Amino acid sequence: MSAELRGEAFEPTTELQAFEARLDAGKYGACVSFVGSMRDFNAGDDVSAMSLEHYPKMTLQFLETICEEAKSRWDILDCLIIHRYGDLQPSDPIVLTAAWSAHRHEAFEACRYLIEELKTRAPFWKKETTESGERWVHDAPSTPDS
Amino acid sequence: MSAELRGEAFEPTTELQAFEARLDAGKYGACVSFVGSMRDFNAGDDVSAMSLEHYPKMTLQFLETICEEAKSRWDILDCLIIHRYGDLQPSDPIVLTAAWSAHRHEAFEACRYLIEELKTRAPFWKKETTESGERWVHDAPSTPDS
Amino acid sequence: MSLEVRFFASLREQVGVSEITLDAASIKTVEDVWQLATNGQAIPDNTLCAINMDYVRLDASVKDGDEVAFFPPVSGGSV
Amino acid sequence: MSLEVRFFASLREQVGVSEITLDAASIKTVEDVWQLATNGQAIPDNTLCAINMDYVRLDASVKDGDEVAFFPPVSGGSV
Repeated sequence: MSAELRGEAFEPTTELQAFEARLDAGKYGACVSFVGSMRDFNAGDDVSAMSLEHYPKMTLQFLETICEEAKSRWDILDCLIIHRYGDLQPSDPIVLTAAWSAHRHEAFEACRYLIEELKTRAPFWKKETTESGERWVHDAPSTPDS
Repeated sequence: MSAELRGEAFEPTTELQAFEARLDAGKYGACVSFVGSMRDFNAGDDVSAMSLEHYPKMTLQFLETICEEAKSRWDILDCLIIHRYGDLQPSDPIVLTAAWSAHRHEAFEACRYLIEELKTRAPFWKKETTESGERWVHDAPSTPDS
Repeated sequence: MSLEVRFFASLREQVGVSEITLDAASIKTVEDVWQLATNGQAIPDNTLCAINMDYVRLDASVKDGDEVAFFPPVSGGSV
Repeated sequence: MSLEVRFFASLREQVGVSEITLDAASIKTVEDVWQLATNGQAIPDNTLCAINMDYVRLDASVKDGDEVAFFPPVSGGSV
């Protein structure tokens, strides 16, 4: 089980491989992973850059907590969260969540739980750069599931 | 959109990276992927090897059809299926399904649709080697979501 | 009427045939194909069948040149 | 009573303070902390607060040594 914050760009596939190498191959039959990456558009506007602010101690503790919750709620072997902070460019990976289990149902449910909890409760704040300047995303027009 | 059958071992993370390189980075914000790999146990027994039979033309056509169905049902940019056949060893990847979209909900739903349809309807038949010999999985004691 | 018939997996082993070409005027349905290709063996429960790569029922009609396949329940692809 | 107070994101910019250390005997609740740290500014709707990394409500009690944080709704992490 691992939750990490990264100040530099990361490559999700490399991270998945590295983490999987530590698992007991043959014991899991399913891995579900989610990668959220930066789009070059949001709420109808082009976005050229983004800065992601966080509250280091609280954010990391929160990510660790939801990993523990996922492990206690579903029969999974392991799970992983890696999350960026700082300055990002379009197409940069922002977040990776993944879960490994014997069967696919648990892996899907746990992976989805991690990203839903992270999205709705983790202390991160996005500031986007658009043609009309910078804006905090929580002040921007919201979209249902952006 | 791509559906492929492979007679040799494949590395899911490498395939994901190669496929993503063809997509329009910045246009998708979410990628959900599922990797099913061979366990060394099933239905209470140790499994030392597996052979996966298919019906080449029909199986490929079926995989292409469910990719098209996923694209018509959800607002996704693209999706991918790669599936092994032939002789496999424990921990070998069997199947990769993945979906890319602007938002996470569509990517999760489409990825899950691909693997559920594949699992329940695609013409594949598993023959396992256990300590007591070979057995077809459809003849073995079933588990609810194995 | 000429038909290509294929059997897969455990059904192939039970019937003892992988592929067979039938050439008979009397065949109307998929079930007729089974009878002729297996010399009248009973059809196991849950047998699936396809004509030209599409799932069909046992009472589906066949026509000249069709590829007819029989197989057991799928056990495919993943966990 | 000594408290570390932190503001994040748009709230940090509005209040004009990133971190401040308070040392006052009169503080009882998180809302008291806000009042003293911001010189009585109004609390924006939807402001979130935490004591020692746990989400709490504005009427939660504080004690000596606590770290109190204020921030806007999270907009985190993914699509």
